Amino acid sequence: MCPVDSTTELAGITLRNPILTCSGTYGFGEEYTAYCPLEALGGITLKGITPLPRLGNPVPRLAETPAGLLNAVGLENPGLEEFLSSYLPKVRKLPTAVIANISGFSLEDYTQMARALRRDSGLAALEVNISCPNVKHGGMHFGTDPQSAEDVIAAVKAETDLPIIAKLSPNVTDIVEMARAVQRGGADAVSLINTLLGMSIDLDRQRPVLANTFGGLSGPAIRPVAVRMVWQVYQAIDLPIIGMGGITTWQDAVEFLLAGATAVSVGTGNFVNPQAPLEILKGIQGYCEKHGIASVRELVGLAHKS
Amino acid sequence: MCPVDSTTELAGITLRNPILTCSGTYGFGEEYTAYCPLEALGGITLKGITPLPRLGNPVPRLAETPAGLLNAVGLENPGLEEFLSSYLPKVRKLPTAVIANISGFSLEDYTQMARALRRDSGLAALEVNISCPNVKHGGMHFGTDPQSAEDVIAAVKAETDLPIIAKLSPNVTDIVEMARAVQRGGADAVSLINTLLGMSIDLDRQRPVLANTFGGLSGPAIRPVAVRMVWQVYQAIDLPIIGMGGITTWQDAVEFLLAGATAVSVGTGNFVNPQAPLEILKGIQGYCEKHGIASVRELVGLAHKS
Amino acid sequence: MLTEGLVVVHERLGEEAQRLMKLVLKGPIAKTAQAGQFVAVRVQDPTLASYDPLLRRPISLAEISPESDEITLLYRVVGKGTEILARARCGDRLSIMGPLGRGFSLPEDGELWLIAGGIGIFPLYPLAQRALAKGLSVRLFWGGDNQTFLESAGLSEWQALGIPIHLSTMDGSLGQKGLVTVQVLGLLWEFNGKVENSGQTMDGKLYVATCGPHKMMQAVTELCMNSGVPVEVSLEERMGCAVGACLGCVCTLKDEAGTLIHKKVCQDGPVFRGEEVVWDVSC
Amino acid sequence: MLTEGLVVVHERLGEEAQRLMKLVLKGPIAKTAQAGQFVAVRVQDPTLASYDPLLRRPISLAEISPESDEITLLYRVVGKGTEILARARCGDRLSIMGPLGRGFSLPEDGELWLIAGGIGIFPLYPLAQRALAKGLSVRLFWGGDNQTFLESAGLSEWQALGIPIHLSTMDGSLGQKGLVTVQVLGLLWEFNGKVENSGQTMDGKLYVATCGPHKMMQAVTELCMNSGVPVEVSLEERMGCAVGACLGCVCTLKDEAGTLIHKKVCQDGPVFRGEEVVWDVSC
Ligand SMILES: Cc1cc2nc3c(=O)[nH]c(=O)nc-3n(C[C@H](O)[C@H](O)[C@H](O)COP(=O)(O)OP(=O)(O)OC[C@H]3O[C@@H](n4cnc5c(N)ncnc54)[C@H](O)[C@@H]3O)c2cc1C
Ligand SMILES: Cc1cc2nc3c(=O)[nH]c(=O)nc-3n(C[C@H](O)[C@H](O)[C@H](O)COP(=O)(O)OP(=O)(O)OC[C@H]3O[C@@H](n4cnc5c(N)ncnc54)[C@H](O)[C@@H]3O)c2cc1C
Ligand SMILES: Cc1cc2nc3c(=O)[nH]c(=O)nc-3n(C[C@H](O)[C@H](O)[C@H](O)COP(=O)(O)O)c2cc1C
Ligand SMILES: Cc1cc2nc3c(=O)[nH]c(=O)nc-3n(C[C@H](O)[C@H](O)[C@H](O)COP(=O)(O)O)c2cc1C
Ligand code: FES
Ligand code: FES
Repeated sequence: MCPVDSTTELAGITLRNPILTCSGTYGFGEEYTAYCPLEALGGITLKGITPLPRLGNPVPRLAETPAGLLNAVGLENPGLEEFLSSYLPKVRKLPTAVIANISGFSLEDYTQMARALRRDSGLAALEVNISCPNVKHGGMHFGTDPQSAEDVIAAVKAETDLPIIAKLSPNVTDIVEMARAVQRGGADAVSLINTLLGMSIDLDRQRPVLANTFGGLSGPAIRPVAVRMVWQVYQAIDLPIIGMGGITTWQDAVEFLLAGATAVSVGTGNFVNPQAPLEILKGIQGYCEKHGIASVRELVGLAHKS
Repeated sequence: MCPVDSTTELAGITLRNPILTCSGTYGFGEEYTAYCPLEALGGITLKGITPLPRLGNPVPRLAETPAGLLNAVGLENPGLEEFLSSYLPKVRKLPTAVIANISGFSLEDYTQMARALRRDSGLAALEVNISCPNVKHGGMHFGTDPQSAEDVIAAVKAETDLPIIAKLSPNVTDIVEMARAVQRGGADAVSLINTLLGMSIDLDRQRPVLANTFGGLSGPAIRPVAVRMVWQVYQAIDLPIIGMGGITTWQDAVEFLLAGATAVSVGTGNFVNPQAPLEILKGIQGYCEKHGIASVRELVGLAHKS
Repeated sequence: MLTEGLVVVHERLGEEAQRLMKLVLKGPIAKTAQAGQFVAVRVQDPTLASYDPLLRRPISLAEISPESDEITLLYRVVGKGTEILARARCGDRLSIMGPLGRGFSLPEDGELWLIAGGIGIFPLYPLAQRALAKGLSVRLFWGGDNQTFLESAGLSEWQALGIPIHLSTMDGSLGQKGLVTVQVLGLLWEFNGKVENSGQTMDGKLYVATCGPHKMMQAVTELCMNSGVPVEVSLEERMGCAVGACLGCVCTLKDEAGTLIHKKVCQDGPVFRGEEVVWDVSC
Repeated sequence: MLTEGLVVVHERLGEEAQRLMKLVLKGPIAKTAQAGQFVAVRVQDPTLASYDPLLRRPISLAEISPESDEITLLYRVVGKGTEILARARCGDRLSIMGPLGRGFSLPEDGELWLIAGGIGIFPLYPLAQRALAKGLSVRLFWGGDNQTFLESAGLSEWQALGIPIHLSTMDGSLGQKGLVTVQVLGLLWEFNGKVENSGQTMDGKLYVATCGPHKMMQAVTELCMNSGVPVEVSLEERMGCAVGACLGCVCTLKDEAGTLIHKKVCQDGPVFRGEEVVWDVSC
């Protein structure tokens, strides 16, 4: 039998394989190289950046929950300028596709970054994280209001020639409505899902564990919610989906592909097993072989059909 | 030191202690008696009923996920008439407070049941599960639209003299908005939370595990989301809250009390440990003793204050 | 009943690749258990607040020894839960709910045929023991993948009972090649013939108890119904509560009026009368 | 480096109620590890797909034996993760990331004072060993709850090093009653006096390495800064990735310009120069 074809295409980018890593869990690409060679990955997504540097939230920023992790890093990042001068020259040389992730608190935040991050930057795509509150509009979240989501994607799209991946928040009543909105805005792909809003309380201190009170829940605990959203969005719209949320083993990754994800992204799973992306790739290939499937692309959405 | 006072009050009902059991996980009150004496509980919530009998969904109805359980029982129940004739005479004699749980697919469904379930039924309260689709309004969910939620609670309130507990769905963008809506509708308390919508896929069959495709996610996995919603609603409105979602140990229960729940309800946790409610009660009392707290009522919302 | 079972034996059963385990637990439940009932085992140490895997696992009673207060569970390691269970060591304590459900009924007299597919054999052993103790004649039909499986899963213990045994394997490595139902069909004809010749009715004479894959039990039920032989089947379904409280484990039956109803495998079963089971359901 | 550590010793350390464990792992990382570095241990068998607890647990290297390819971890059972870790048996394999972070620096010459609070003693032992091997003079200050704790946590091993040891306990059951910092302060004065009398500057003479509760390390840092003694502290923070990728474990430092910056405890630490740490932060 021929080896399984692992290449895939996503929003016009050809990827070596469908395994990516999640923004915020993989630093700026160099932290995990001793554990997982970047050339084995389809691509990596960088930590989210904002126009200005941010120190983020006080610690504790992390709290473990059953099969889950709460984080409230608060978008600590070096800011756009420092990113362009100190980080970009390095990341553009990494031996894999590199996706930048941008976050903002106003429309201008996003457009400013999009203008600076174009094809000539060497990046493969721009992931637009719309889960932050829009401080100019009374804290209403870009990621929960369809019109704001559409606007921010359209504004970013107008400023850059890079493919745009809209990263959606799961903390909404109707994920399909949000996906339709970013499609209207011109997104080339969607990333599903960001973290679920959660919290935990320290019984000794009788206070929230996280200094920020609330945090984003990631990890295996949220996988069923993520798979459901991928399934729903796959049925409703035509954009390729990057599936994420609790992927730790190849079985988890195949679940997302069968549900309709074109690629999968490993986040918290790296913390558990820094070689998870490698093992996932091998496992997907083995699964294809076992089922007589020639290309990983054939797995996408298969559970809707059979 | 005096023994800790475990009694509490909720929507005008005095409860022996703040430990309840969740609708749909505790049958009609007799299934667990060999494991957990009902007289040790603050109360139990019965399986949700509908006006007509329902066979529910095909099997598989259950799928395990990391620290979670997906269920798609599909509201199997004997229907109102059979409930009144065969079940109510038994449950009203149970040695604990009994809360009925009603579900419907139209406003009339709810009002019909509310009319039949009044104080003279011997029930302590009526929990109104508004997480089902409203078939008369194109499948829009009562539980995700504030106006529908307010209307259904107001309609139920008008038909019965029992205290009304509105059980809210977590699958919404803004839980506080939903809580405010049911408060306007006249709810005497809110139950937080019902299950998160999720799914999982069987890699061998390449089809959803659940016959119904989607199911509700419960268990420890969802606890951080539930605690967060209790916290938010406690800050925003004045109604007492019944906290639920993943409670398995006394530590979990205390977390909910500190976040603002007046009572807690054990669901999936019973499956793991059928004596969980007993152990939780003991644990809460021990926690109070250790912290020099005279009454469990003092724990409610403490993490907001200290 | 919720009890702690003390692990007194925990060892591989037969060949390693079969992934079968034998677990003997000491505890009070042996006193009240019936053949065909099961327990819901918490696979992790109950003092650990670890919830992955979350649910208990249902396992049939494969031996019930009231004298020594021991029950035996035989199981195959198939996934996360049984994988973790397999690590329990002698001296550990496991949290057990049970005995649960309704087991096989024991006929008053006559002949009892046990028809097993694969590891469906496990709950039938205590039934055979009790039937023999009561003086019934017992006959076993057992199909499996191959000789290694049958030998690993306890063939010699069955042979020690001294009852007639009809084996089938898919690869023909032991007994007749093919499905166990073929052999059942053959003997059923023979038995029917004998009954007819003697002028007796079959009623009250032959009983069948079966456990194994769904399709097999369906075929056995059809054979039995065609011959008017009462048959009991042991169903399997994913379980949540294991006590009838969650409605997770329902099966579809036909009541006397022919109406489709749901019953709970955990509480009303796992053993049902074959003729009431609706085998091909979508509700 | 991701490796599997073979459990060769795993036993209780000292009195049972102290809940201390000693775990010796065989594997390649001993060759490259420095005192003050740590490993991130997956507490469950890495072949199990069980994700509660989810994260690895950071544990310091309490002994590093490159000759025998062994590392020793000493830890206290405090919660779910360490509870499960404590069940690993000889012959099991644990998944280990490490050596991680930046350890203590080893001065070229002079005197090294080690100041430990509670189980903060553990990472200091390999530092003492290496400092002694290099010919430095080493002195230990160690505070704990009581005599039982100190004896359980390895006092005799420290005594075997033949260095001066100053003990404090909260209940006075061994050494001086009270905080360890009181003794440090006393000796620091003495030392300052000696240095002044000899006309030498302290610079390049005395170094301090401290590990223990936050408040203790803060106090030690203040004492040292007042005396111009270079001090290194080992910080603790909840960790996600343990390799600098998630920004979960930051601490706040002041850079040369006095600007508040964040550094990662896992990658830039856990050991930092005391004077750069901002102890009371809310950002
Ligand atoms: C009443 C009853 C008695 C049983 N007696 C025995 C016994 O004596 N010996 C024995 O080896 N097994 C028995 N089983 C089956 C046993 O419960 C499952 O093999 C076990 O729960 C699998 O757990 P796991 O975590 O190892 O596998 P999982 O990872 O949960 O699942 C492994 C595979 O089994 C499937 N599966 C899991 N649970 C069930 C279920 N309840 N029904 C159908 N498919 C399922 C999953 O979809 C998956 O394909 C019995 C089941 C029931 C309901
Ligand atoms: C660099 C580093 C080195 C360490 N070296 C050692 C060592 O050599 N020996 C040792 O016994 N312990 C050491 N620790 C602490 C050890 O990591 C924790 O005790 C352990 O993670 C607790 O896990 P658990 O699941 O048992 O407890 P959990 O249930 O996770 O927590 C138990 C309690 O500890 C708190 N806690 C958990 N993790 C941390 C953390 N990272 N920082 C602060 N509080 C926390 C929790 O809030 C809770 O109150 C070290 C920590 C770090 C960061
Ligand atoms: C520590 C941490 C930091 C994160 N930071 C970001 C971020 O900066 N931008 C972003 O879009 N998502 C961020 N995320 C969300 C992840 O990219 C991912 O969507 C989520 O964690 C779900 O995947 P997982 O369960 O595999 O981790 C972060 C997640 C974690 C755990
Ligand atoms: C098997 C099952 C059946 C349920 N049925 C109902 C129901 O009929 N009505 C209802 O309001 N909630 C129902 N629920 C939701 C629970 O009452 C509870 O809100 C939810 O499971 C979260 O709590 P837990 O994590 O403790 O289980 C059901 C949950 C489960 C697991
Ligand atoms: S498993 Fe809950 S009703 Fe059977
Ligand atoms: S733990 Fe992730 S950066 Fe330190």
